[in-house]
Amino acid sequence: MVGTPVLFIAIPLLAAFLIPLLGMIWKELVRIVPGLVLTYLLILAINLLNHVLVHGPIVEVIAGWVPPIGINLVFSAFSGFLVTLMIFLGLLVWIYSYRFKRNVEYEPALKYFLMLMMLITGSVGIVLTGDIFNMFVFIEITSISAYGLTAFYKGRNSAEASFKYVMMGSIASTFLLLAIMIIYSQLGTLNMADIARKIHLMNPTLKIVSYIFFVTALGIEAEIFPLNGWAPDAYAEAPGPVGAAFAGIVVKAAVYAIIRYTYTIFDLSSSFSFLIIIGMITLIIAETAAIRQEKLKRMLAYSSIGQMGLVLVAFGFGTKEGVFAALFLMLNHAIIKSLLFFSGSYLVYNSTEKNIKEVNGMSKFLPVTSLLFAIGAFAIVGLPPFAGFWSKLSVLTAAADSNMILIMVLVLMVSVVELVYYLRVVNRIYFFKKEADTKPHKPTFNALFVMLVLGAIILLIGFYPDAVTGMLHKASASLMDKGQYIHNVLSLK
Amino acid sequence: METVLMDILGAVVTFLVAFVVGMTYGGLSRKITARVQNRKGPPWYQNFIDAFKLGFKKSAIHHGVMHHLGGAFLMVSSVMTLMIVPVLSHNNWFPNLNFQGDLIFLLYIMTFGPLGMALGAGQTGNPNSAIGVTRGLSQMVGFEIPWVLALVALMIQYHTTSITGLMAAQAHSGTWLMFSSPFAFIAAVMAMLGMFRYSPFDIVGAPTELASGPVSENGGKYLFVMMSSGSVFTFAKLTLYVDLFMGGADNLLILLVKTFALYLIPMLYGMTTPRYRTEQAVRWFWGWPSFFGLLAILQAVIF
Amino acid sequence: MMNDKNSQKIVDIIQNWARKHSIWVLAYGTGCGAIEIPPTMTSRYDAERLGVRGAATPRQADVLLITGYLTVKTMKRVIRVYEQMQDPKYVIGFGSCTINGGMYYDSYNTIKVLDKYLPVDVYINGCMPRPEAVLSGFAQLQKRIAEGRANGAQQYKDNLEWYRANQKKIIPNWIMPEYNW
Amino acid sequence: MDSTLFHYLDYAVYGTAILVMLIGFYGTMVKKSLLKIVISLSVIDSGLNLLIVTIGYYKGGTAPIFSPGFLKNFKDVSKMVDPIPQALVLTAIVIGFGVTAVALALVIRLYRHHGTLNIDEIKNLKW
Amino acid sequence: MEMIHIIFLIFLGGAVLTYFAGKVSKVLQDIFFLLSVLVPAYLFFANVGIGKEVTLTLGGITLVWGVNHFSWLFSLIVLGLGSMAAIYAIGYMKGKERKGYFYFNFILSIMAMMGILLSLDLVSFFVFWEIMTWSSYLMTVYNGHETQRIGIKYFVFSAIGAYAMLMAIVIVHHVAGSFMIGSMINFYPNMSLSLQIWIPILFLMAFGVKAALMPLHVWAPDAYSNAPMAYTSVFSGALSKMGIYGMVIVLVTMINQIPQGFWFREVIAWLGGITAVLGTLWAIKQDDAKKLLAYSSVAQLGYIIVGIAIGTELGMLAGLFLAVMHALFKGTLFMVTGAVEKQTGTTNFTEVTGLIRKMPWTFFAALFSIIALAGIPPLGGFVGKWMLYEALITSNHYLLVIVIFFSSTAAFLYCYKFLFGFFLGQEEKEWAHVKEAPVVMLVPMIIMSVLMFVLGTFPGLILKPINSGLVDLGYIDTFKHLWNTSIIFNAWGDHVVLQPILYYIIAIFVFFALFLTWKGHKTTRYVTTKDISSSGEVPAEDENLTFSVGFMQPFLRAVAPAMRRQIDKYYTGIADGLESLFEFMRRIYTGNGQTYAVYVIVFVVVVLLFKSVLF
Repeated sequence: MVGTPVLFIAIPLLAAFLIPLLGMIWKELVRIVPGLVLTYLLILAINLLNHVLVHGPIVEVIAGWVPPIGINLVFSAFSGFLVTLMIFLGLLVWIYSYRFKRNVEYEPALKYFLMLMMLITGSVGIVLTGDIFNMFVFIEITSISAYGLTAFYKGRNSAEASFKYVMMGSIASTFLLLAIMIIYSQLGTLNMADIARKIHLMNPTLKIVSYIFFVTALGIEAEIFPLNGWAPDAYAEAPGPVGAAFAGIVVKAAVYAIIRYTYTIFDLSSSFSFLIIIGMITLIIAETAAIRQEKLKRMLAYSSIGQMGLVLVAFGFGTKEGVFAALFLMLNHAIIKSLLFFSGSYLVYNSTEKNIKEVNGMSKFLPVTSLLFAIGAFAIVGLPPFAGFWSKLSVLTAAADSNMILIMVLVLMVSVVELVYYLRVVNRIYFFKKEADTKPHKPTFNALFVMLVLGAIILLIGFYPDAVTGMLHKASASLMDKGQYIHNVLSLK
Repeated sequence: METVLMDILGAVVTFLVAFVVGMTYGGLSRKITARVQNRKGPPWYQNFIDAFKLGFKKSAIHHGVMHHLGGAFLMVSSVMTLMIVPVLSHNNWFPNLNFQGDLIFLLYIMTFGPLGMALGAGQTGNPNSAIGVTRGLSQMVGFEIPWVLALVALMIQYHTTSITGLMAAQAHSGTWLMFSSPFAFIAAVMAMLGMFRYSPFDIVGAPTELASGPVSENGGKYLFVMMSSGSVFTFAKLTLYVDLFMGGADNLLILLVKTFALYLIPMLYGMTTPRYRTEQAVRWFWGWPSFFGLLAILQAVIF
Repeated sequence: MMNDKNSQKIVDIIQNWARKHSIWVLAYGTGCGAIEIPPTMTSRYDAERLGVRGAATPRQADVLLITGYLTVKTMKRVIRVYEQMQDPKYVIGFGSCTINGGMYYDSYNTIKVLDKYLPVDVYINGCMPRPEAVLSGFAQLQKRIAEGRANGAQQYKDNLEWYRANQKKIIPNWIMPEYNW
Repeated sequence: MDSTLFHYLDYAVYGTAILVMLIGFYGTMVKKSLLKIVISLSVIDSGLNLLIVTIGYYKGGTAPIFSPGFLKNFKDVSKMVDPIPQALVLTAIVIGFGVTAVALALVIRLYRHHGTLNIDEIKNLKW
Repeated sequence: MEMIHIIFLIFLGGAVLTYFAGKVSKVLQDIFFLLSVLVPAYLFFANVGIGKEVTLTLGGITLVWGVNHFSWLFSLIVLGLGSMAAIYAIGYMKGKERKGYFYFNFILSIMAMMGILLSLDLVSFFVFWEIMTWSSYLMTVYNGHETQRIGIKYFVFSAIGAYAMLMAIVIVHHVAGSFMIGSMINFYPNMSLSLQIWIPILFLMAFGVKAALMPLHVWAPDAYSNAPMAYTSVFSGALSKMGIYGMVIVLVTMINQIPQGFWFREVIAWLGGITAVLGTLWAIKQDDAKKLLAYSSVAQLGYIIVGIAIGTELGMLAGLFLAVMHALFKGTLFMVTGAVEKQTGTTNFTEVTGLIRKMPWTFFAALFSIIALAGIPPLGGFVGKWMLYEALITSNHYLLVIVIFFSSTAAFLYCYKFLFGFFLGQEEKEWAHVKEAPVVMLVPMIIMSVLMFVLGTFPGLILKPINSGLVDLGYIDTFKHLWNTSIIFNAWGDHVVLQPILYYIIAIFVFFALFLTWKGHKTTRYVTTKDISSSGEVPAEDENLTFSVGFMQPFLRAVAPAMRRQIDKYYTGIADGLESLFEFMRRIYTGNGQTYAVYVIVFVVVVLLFKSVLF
């Protein structure tokens, strides 16, 4: 045993609450400690993931209560992969936002990193936990810190965005609790594995109702179409790195939850096609909304929503290839969209409106940032030889293997739309004349480092997808194997 | 060596014959036109005099190397056409290049000259020349359509694209193609009206409007070469028509009769019709002539 | 064997015969005389039987026909046209106006004696000369060509300075480009 | 106590909880004032908590509290209501409190920024 | 490490190195650039044997690269033209901004094209296809602001095509279980009928876009005319041939196998014919050399498509020969345009005139390419045209032959317009200072002109590799019955013997040229273009007498009805409509938090109501 999954929750949570105290000792500690914590967690996660990939999942029991009564954490290849990804992105977000804008001052930095750590705690918790109510708690932790981060800037309309988020989030938690209660009242257990074992005993109607409630609740976090009203606003108004964190961490956790419910807990065969339908609608609406955006971060937000829709579609195939494709998409999306948010927020650094036209001609002033944004744009559209291509190829292969021609056509048509709006931005960066009143801001060293790392990863995956595909295959296998999951959890003594 | 010399000799003799005949036809055309207009007209050899006079001009100007060589380009196409077209059938005197090119080659080599000439005209810098060239080229696009339709009809009828092949086919079947595929003949003759640039298709070099168009900067020896080229080309084209539609000719006399008969058509048609504008001319060619060409193809496909 | 001189003579005779029978006319319709050209060329008088034929541009023409009075303004163009013609070339003065000014003898802006400005080979008198007179003028020119006496162009070349001086005297703003001759 | 009446009362509790929730939803969707919306959210929470507790309850149950001598009477164990929903509700109440606090803080900021509490006028972010 | 891998590494490394070398020294950059194009070209032709295959496994997919005779032929076009254009680009790009960008994309394009040709599996084919697309897209928008709409149009069309291909690829992978092109071809006869029809259509969409097949051609004129000319010669000359390459493979290996193939081939051939006509007509209308050549490229690609679509041996030979010739002459013509642009700063016919005496070598190259383009003997274009006509006639496409003939006759109009517009006409004072292009730009043009001449007389030199390629594709050996080194035959046995014809042409031309020069050479003098017979008027030195506005007006009036409708307009309409729709769609996000809450409730209610349908 190289470490225990509980550390992923305990340490950042502890760090989050210790940060104010440490800040009293030395103000800089507020910024340093999260980084140290995340670095440690990343090493731990990679170690554990290596272990898990070889030896099978680790199931951790908390407080000595054995499942199904106690709460347990599951670090399987699937959840471990996501945890590693989230912590990696969290680390990058930390490096990037080390002294980002208002973070230079002590007070905001304290709040920022506190909430960031809680965000990561919550998201990691969602992925790791094996208990549905525990998941509810983690979702609320994530949400509340996300509300805070959204409202981080005082000057903008961030309060408005945050308030919308709060409204939606409250409704989400209501439905989540309702769903949990329906299951509990029917089966008398809250443990995922246990529920999964007993789910066939449930009243079919109530099963469907509770599934719908789950999807609604989690769909609000996962930005599914009619439920994602908060998303563009929050992405646009939150600080740039937080946008990356939303796209890379929060949404991933929510999608994980949906997938966990769909694949492991519930045994509704038609839930897959339901996923495809809502995913497809999300994809189409979001991408078409993105093309006419005037604000850069809003555009990225819609694109993010669209990508999540595509992920759901890929999960909806219900095949191993589909899961593999979806995981690959999630990985690529996390990396590429983070890069886009990171570089994008420097392209419109000094602007309040964040209008797309303010990136005009930035390539002269910010050559590296612009190049990385362009690489990110090309990658997310799925142009080879960048990372996005392989995930798109795997999605389409999975679709073809499931005989879903119409889905392929729609996905590809939407890709064209996506291509257009990304190209427009890239063209603006490179070929338009600078607007008179924009003031370019050179990225700081740490931000540049983060972007370069992400760019390098994009190229690495693009040229050598084998770097990740092995892991992804194992992760998808671990998700598909429901019986093994139940066995792993419930055989604990 | 001897064959090469014979080839050269044959080519030169053919050229001379074509030159003389073409010039004479030109003179006759002027004479006949004059008679139609109730004039006495110049003597039949007037074209020779004009040509020689131009050749005897003492000085000449040119506007550059393309202008200088324009006549040579024109000559290449005229003489090459003459070389490809079998002048006399069943006759080994002037074989020239008869068996080495076919109708499609001929179509293209025929455009070589006008284009080279157009380049020369272009270099003069005279706007009239350029305008004339554009008109000429446009008109060419016009009449090529019925002409090619007719030719394709012939080709598919006899499954050959070579002129000698078509002549052999006529000799074999015993009828002239103008009777066995009349529509093709009509289309081709209508195209010929444009090819000869007599009225009503003479807007290319409208003398008062364009100051003779493409040739407006040419005088003296340049005009001489162009005139000769025109004469040779006239003969070559007439011979081609005779070969294609009238079964060729066994000796020079029959050739002269047949060619002159053909030559009368554009000449007499021109006397009775006023000039077309370019787009009218082009549309005219894409009207009835092309319709007849399509009929010809239909006939060739069906029968 | 003929010597060079004799052979040159024979060539000259042939050349002059060809020139004589092929007269391409650039009718410069300067004045009222232009109206007499069409009847000359058409059916009734049919100048073409003499080999006379219109030319469209000076490059192709042999004969410059100054039909009538010549204003100062037109003079410039006429000189230019004449100089653009190719050797051998001839000038026919057409009507009294080109001889002595005719009825414009006291006009302030017509030239009176064409010969001072351009080397006239043949004058056709009359106001206007009838087509018959024109034909006779052509016949006269033919005769001179055949005899080798129609050498106005040579004369012009030889006495260019004199002609230029006369021309410049009458044309106040001489903006003819240098490439003319 | 009449058992049928008690039976209906049982349903009545469910009904009340759901009714409270529906009132909350109604307020969220219809009321224009930010404060009323926040209150409505709280109302939904209350209704939901009530519902959850009700699910855990059954007729004649006792509080699920271990006390000394509790195990002596084994019958009491089965009489105890399910403790888990109550625990959950406690958590949910705490979370609801947190969310409401955040929401109210945002309302204050919105009011300062926009000078109004009408949600229809707070639409700077759209499309 | 196999040689093919090394070649790709050199390309890739060279591209990056060249880009960064520009930060050190411009000369170094030029040298790196030349080396990274020329060295792989040399290595390819010297060291890569035909029939060699190398494999590479990536992401669980086996990528196989190898050469066969057919792809070798296209490699010849790509690397040959690429090398020439690379040398030319050194001169063309001198003193221009964003050199590194240009060089980088240039090398990547060449690499991508080579990759397409060498790919034996569909994934690497697609990968290289996309790299080619975006690198050429980046070139299209090289000129900045104004070109972005054009670039996006190009990219959108390419993307639609490429995604169609991607769909076909994954479907093939699904049914055939492999990404190999070979297994796709082998499995094709076993596919269901609908797949048999749809797979080629999807592939042809991709290839049709690149080959500018109507109605997918609308991007081409703009894209060709807006890329830097040094690149456009590759863009039009070689890159479009990738579409042809793909088309040939699809046509031969798939469409010919099924009974419905006849209709496919007819439709494609007719589309090619219409493309040729429309391209020609629009080319005539253009006043800008780049646009003219761009439309002409579209038209020429139409001929090539006709040739390969009718699919007889002669048709194939004609199409591929024309493809090679098109690379040569259109490459040269774009280079000529680039040279003129570099020396004068504009490519508009209404502005530039009379450069013949200032840029004689450029004119020479232009003249040769135009003669080749027009298909006039004795240059190579004629051979291609001849074979195309013969193929059409012998395969009973009588009306198509008229269509093609019309467009190639009408092509004379724009051919003349091009030469006249730049080189002939009045020599204006404005352009008196213009100098001949630098040697480094001239050399490639002259080399290619000479090649056109050689191929016109000895087409066998290039027909031989074409023949080997066709044999690879399953055609029978055409040597001796369709062509000889200097003789071309048609299927009925008629033939053209090119060598004596060339001798005759040269002899006649030289004789009359000498005659014109020798006779009266003492009294023949040169006069400037101001000394023209303009009714006696004296044109002033700075007076513009050039006839260049509304140049082919009479002809355009005659064909006006055919040009009234523009496909481009329809596409623009569709795009605008879609954008309005999207504008409408995004209003779903009203900005009112309450509305979003309502959406949630509505979603829940709707899903609950329809749960029996959904679940």
